Amino acid sequence: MQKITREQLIEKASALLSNSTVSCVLGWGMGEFDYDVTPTTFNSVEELEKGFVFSDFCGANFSKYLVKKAAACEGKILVFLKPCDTYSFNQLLTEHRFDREKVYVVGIPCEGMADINKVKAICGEGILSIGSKGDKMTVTTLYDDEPVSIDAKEVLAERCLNCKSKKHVAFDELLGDEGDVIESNRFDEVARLEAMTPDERFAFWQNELSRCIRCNACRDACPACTCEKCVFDNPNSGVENKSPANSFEEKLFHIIRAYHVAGRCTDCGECSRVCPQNIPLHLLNRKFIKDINEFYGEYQAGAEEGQRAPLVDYTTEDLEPGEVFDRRDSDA
Amino acid sequence: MQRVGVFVCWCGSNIAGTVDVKAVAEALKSEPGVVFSTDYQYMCSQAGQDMIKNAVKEHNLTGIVVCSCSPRMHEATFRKTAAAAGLNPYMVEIANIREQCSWVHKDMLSGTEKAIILGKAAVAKVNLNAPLTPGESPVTKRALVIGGGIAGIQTALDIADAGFPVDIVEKKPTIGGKMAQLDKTFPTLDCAACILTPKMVDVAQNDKIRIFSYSEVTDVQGFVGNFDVTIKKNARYVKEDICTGCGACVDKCPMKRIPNEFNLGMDNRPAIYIPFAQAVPKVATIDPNACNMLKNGKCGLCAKVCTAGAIDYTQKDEYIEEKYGAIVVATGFNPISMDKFDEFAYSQSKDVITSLEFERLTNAAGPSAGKLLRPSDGEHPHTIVFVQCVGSRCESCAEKGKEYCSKICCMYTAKHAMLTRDKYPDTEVYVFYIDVRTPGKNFDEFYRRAVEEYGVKYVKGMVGKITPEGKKLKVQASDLLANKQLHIDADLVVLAAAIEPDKSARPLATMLTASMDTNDFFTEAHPKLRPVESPTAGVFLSGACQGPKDIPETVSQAGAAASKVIGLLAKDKLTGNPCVAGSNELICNGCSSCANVCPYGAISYEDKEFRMPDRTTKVRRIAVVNPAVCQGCGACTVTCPSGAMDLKGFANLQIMAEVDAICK
Amino acid sequence: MNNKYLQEEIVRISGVNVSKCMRCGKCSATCPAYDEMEYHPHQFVNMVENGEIEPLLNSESLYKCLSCFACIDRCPRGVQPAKVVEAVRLTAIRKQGNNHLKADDIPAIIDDETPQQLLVSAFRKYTK
Amino acid sequence: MQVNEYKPLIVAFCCNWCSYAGADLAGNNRLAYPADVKIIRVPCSCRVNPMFILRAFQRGADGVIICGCHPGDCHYTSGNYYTRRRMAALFSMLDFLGIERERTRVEWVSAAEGAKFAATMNDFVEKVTALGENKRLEDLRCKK
Amino acid sequence: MRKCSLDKLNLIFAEIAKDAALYLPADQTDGSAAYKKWEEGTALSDALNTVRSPKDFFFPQTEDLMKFKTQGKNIDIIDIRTALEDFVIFGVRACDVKSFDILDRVFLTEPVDSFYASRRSHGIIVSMACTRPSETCFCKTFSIDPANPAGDVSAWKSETEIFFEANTQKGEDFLNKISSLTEECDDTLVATQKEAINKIMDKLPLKNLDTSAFGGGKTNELFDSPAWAELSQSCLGCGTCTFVCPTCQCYDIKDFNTGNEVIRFRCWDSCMYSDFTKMAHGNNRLTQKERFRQRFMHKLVYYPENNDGLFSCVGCGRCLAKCPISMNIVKVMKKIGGNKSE
Repeated sequence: MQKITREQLIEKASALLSNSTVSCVLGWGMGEFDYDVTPTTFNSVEELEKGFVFSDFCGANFSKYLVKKAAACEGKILVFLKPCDTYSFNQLLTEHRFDREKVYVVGIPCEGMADINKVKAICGEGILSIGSKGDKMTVTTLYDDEPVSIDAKEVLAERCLNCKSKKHVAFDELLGDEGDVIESNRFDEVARLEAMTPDERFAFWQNELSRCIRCNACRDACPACTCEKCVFDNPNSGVENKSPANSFEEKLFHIIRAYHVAGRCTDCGECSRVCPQNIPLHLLNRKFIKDINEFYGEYQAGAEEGQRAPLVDYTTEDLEPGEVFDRRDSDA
Repeated sequence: MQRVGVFVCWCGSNIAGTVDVKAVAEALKSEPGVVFSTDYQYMCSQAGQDMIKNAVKEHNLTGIVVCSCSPRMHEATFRKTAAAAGLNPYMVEIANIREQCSWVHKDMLSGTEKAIILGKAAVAKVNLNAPLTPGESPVTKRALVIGGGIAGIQTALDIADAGFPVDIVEKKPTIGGKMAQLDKTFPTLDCAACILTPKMVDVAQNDKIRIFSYSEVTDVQGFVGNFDVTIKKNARYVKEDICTGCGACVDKCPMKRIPNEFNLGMDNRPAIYIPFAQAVPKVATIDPNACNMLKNGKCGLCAKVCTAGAIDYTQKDEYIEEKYGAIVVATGFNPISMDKFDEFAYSQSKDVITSLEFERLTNAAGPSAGKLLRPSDGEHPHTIVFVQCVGSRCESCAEKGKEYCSKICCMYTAKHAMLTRDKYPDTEVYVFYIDVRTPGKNFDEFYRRAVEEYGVKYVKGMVGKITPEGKKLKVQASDLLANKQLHIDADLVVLAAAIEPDKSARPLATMLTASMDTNDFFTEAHPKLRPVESPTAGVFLSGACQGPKDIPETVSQAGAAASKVIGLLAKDKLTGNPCVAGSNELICNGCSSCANVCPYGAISYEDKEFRMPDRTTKVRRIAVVNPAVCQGCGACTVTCPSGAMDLKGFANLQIMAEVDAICK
Repeated sequence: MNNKYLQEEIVRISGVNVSKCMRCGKCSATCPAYDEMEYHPHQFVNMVENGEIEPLLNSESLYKCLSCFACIDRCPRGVQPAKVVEAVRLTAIRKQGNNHLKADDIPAIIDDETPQQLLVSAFRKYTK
Repeated sequence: MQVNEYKPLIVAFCCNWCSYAGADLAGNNRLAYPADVKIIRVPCSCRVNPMFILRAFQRGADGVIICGCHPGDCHYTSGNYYTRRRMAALFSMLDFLGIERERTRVEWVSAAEGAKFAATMNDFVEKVTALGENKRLEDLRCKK
Repeated sequence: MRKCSLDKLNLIFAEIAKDAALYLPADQTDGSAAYKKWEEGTALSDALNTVRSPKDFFFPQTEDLMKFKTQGKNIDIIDIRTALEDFVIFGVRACDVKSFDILDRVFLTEPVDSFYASRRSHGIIVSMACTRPSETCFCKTFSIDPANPAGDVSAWKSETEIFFEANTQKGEDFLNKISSLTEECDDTLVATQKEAINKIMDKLPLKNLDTSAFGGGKTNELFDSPAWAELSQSCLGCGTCTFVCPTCQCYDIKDFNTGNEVIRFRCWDSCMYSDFTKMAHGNNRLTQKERFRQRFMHKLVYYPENNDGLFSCVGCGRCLAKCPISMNIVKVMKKIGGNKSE
């Protein structure tokens, strides 16, 4: 489904390595299967040729890696960023989390990434290979004699179905065609929950969050969660917590996680992508984004470097906390 | 673990009437850390305080909990008691069991129960208290005044009078500001120059005052008592210390047709100029955009005629770094641009002028040597229309006007109308007003005199439009009281333009981390009680930079600001509030969120090298709180996602301990 | 005299906050039809604010306003007197019974001669 | 007929300069409100971390109210403006999770508003009492 | 061997649930499966396996150990252990059954973990053969036969019927309890199913993954391999792999002060976490590389060294499916083990 090819990316990376613009490349490394791609640093053209892949399963947002890798790389590091990744990139720059001068950004177009869970929901377990051609994916499995052809749109990840932008907001160079900010329906699901009764909402989240195993994947993959030490890991914070002993602690962790990134979250969707329990964590973040948009005016974190996040800003005319509900009730 | 002593006060029957104080003392005995617990009739009495002191010695107490009245009442008292007993005063916590318990609850049972809980919370907190010492910082005994108008001049003189050195930074070639451009001053009608220029001379002659004219502040670092300021002295191509102000160069300069800013462009000046006769410093300045010598190296006439040899075409901008203990902002105001008010035809007719232009037209040193003549043809105007509130109180025209009342226009318009009628009784003078606002000593009397003694025609209503027609200005207006529309053929129209803060104020506010309102007026620390202080410690406000003001008000505020500065500079050291924020550098992300919410600019960032656990080193950006500037609000602590930022005296763990104690 | 219902109706139709008026009279000062009017633009605003609607409804002034919108442009408080005048006019029209135009009525009116603009304006006027 | 009358536990965070003083004034004027309200003094309402609020609920509070200076009157100029945004966002999130919205409140009480303080507390206690025990944000381990 | 028709499975569940809590994989709202306590209406999931492993039953994520209560200045220690009920875990896959052996060797050797032991003794395991293994399965590498799952009772499910065979006395008793609902049968159908499973096993992409490079005594050889740095470079340091792993058994002991008492409890910990086994002197594994290495060296070298060559991985494939960056034990074995494992 992707319009840009592995070969184009390798060619670009090789050129930048060869003319010493960059000394290493952050890209996608080949896995055991066609879908288990690992973020990998490549140091030479040979390594790229051997291990670099690009496919519909290259969803990982590389921005956060730059916090560690930009400093560790001797020269500049080349990073391939999809449009949504560039928002995180800007947000991290706004927060001074790495040195822009150490990074060379090649913006690449993205047609939306696939969700392997959706592929498996259609094709079942036992996937041997996944090929992609145009809008179709060809899946061979252990249990089907013939390869199964599926519509690539059908297996798009949730975040890509609700893609907010095909436009790169930060780059040194672009490959392929530049897109635009998109009118998405990403808040529909939040609105659906808002329309429920409190009891229904409570039941919904109780069910979702009860699956949480506190593996911290959501936090550790989140490009906004780059704290040197998370409050939940810090024995001196007073709220250190390693596992959810009960439903209160499940809620506490996820409320605070979302609150700490409120106004900073770019809605990249990594939290939900990596959740082993498929908890729709992005809905918590989106709730904050939707509220901020409605209360304080449209705000897209990471749209520009140096923006002031809404929760570290104010106007004298802001609405009162009590009016939050009056507003919504009158809307309803 | 602390050794905590608990002291429960009866406050006579004030507390003991509703709270079983003995039961409270008894219950708190078994709280963690408590080694001593007692009760007494009046804890704040000398006997009560002695009881605390003795207990500290006898039981080796490290912390004290007093269950008594509000800490707003006696926290200071008990802190002193603790200090007298050799304890750190911040090892005292008060449980407010009077105002917030015994006085609001009737029932002994619930009152006692609540008092115990409040006591437990105080014990829980004091267990986590640490001795705090207020930080001290030295005070640089020099003040900076930014702006050399009447506000800046008065402030500087008052500070210098008290014996402290002051520097004035003025961006124009001379001090004097707007007042220097005025003709007469209301309500006494004495001439502005007569009362201002002696003050300007005082400034020039005062050896405590330095004037940096034709200069700007380009950088401010540091904090109250310790500001580091960079001042850019623009090249004026004339050696200030040599120039005698004789004016020979001005006479000889061949580039004579440069619009004269001092007369608002109504006449011309040469490329080398002295703004006005009484300028301070009385030094010539070369306008680099007009001077042929500077532009293409052809001319050099001024250098030839200067017998003192003061001309220096190679002069460069100079940067001066100076330390100050206090900064006074006196950046003043400007009339807003009239260009967008098409209905008043300001851009179409030379005979529609602003009030400030009117001041120059009637000033003896002005372009018409004090004769009121029409700018278009130099004829004497017979019908003059004054329009008030042009751009003021204008809510729907944000792009051209101001929502607020400019305050000074009613009075100066009355002054203009009166003076016109006084000097030229043959003129007909109309003043169109929405409201006449003249509160102030002798102000309303002044306005009434204009009407009653001088026959100025005040019309309630606004001018709708002005159309130049031939030599006349057709003024269409409404008289709301007579309920009719007026059509006046005027010779001259004077617009009372709204005033706005000087454009240099906004970038300056950013440098000073001083807050501004949406109109770019500086915000005062408290609208009623601290009107001349900015919320940023060490920054003071003088004059119209804080809001529209007339001269008497400006001068009194200037004096007030000066007295605040003197109070600050009189101190050798500043003692801070010890309850300040501090960042744990090991877990600080350097993300700048805290600095964004800090109202005082107390947080800065530095790159620091850390030794990592694996023995590598890493340079990380970290936040540093300046304890002398921090006021301890705690906004930063909540915005910090990693919890690196905490507040002494109200630490995260302390507040959570209180929550826990209350909720258990 | 004071007609609360009509007052609210006019405020609703015009969408104008009449209490923002600070009596500067710039609307009347600027009005080209001033001399033709019994009640002037600022009076429209003030009378609506005071609920004195009947005299306005019965005044010729209603139809003297040219809708040039100079008053709207010049009003320093954003009161929009011309909209108030228009709302009073609509109220007068309603009183005569010729009030609402329905979308269903439109097809019957359409012919090749009638400009679309007219229909749109009529629809705007008769459906508020 | 209720045998054991339900008493809610209310934690009130009050800023030192306005609301805590307002609470003191309520005391000075002997304006009664239920003893269920326990006040914690903070320098400014902006010192209240959402974590403190959740902590209070965890430990058994049935309602949490934050009181600060009126907007524009903050002793620290802007603290309560941040409080206003933070709490608007947090309360909306709690509501999103199905937590009863009446359990949390922000109220501006000046040092002169002793009567408002007492009235606010009476009203808040009444509303929370009507809701009953906090079940949705409780931590069973902390129940007695 | 006994069998019954699938129609009657619900009756069997009801019968079991009469005097023991019955847990079985059931579908969740998100489409994955998890062990749920059976109640009328709960259906056995068709999913290959649950996201969370059944180790929770014996080694739950959090488990209270004791309580302290202060009375004045005295501290009372309260033993909170209570008698456990019997419970049945139904439908455990062969890999997960094997994981219990691995946990047993940790918790049941001296000093015996009484909490674990108590839960273990009250649990009955009914395993289930895998008819449709996934590409991520590599249990065979560790000599586990998904066609012949161990446990107290082994079960095989066909389209229409379910077959049971007891492996232990506990299992015999269990089958007796439901004997009225089952009937005796021969193993012909089961044998056919086993054969089919074996055929699929031979087609699995990871069938050749081998362990010869690993095992006790390989520490020196593998510890300093430069490959660790490369493999661990993108590790986020989250705990997903350890928390979904059926054999990870590390825990932390913590105190929770409720305000009235202190609860001492243990909870899962992850060697991937930066503060794992943090001691007074600091951390003993300072970088993610070391923490990452620890996890795999433990599974593939240290554990077998101490446990007669038994690897502490069962090839269930959970970490392959769930790692946010798709780094996993298979990639480690191939890289560190060199060409030998290809």
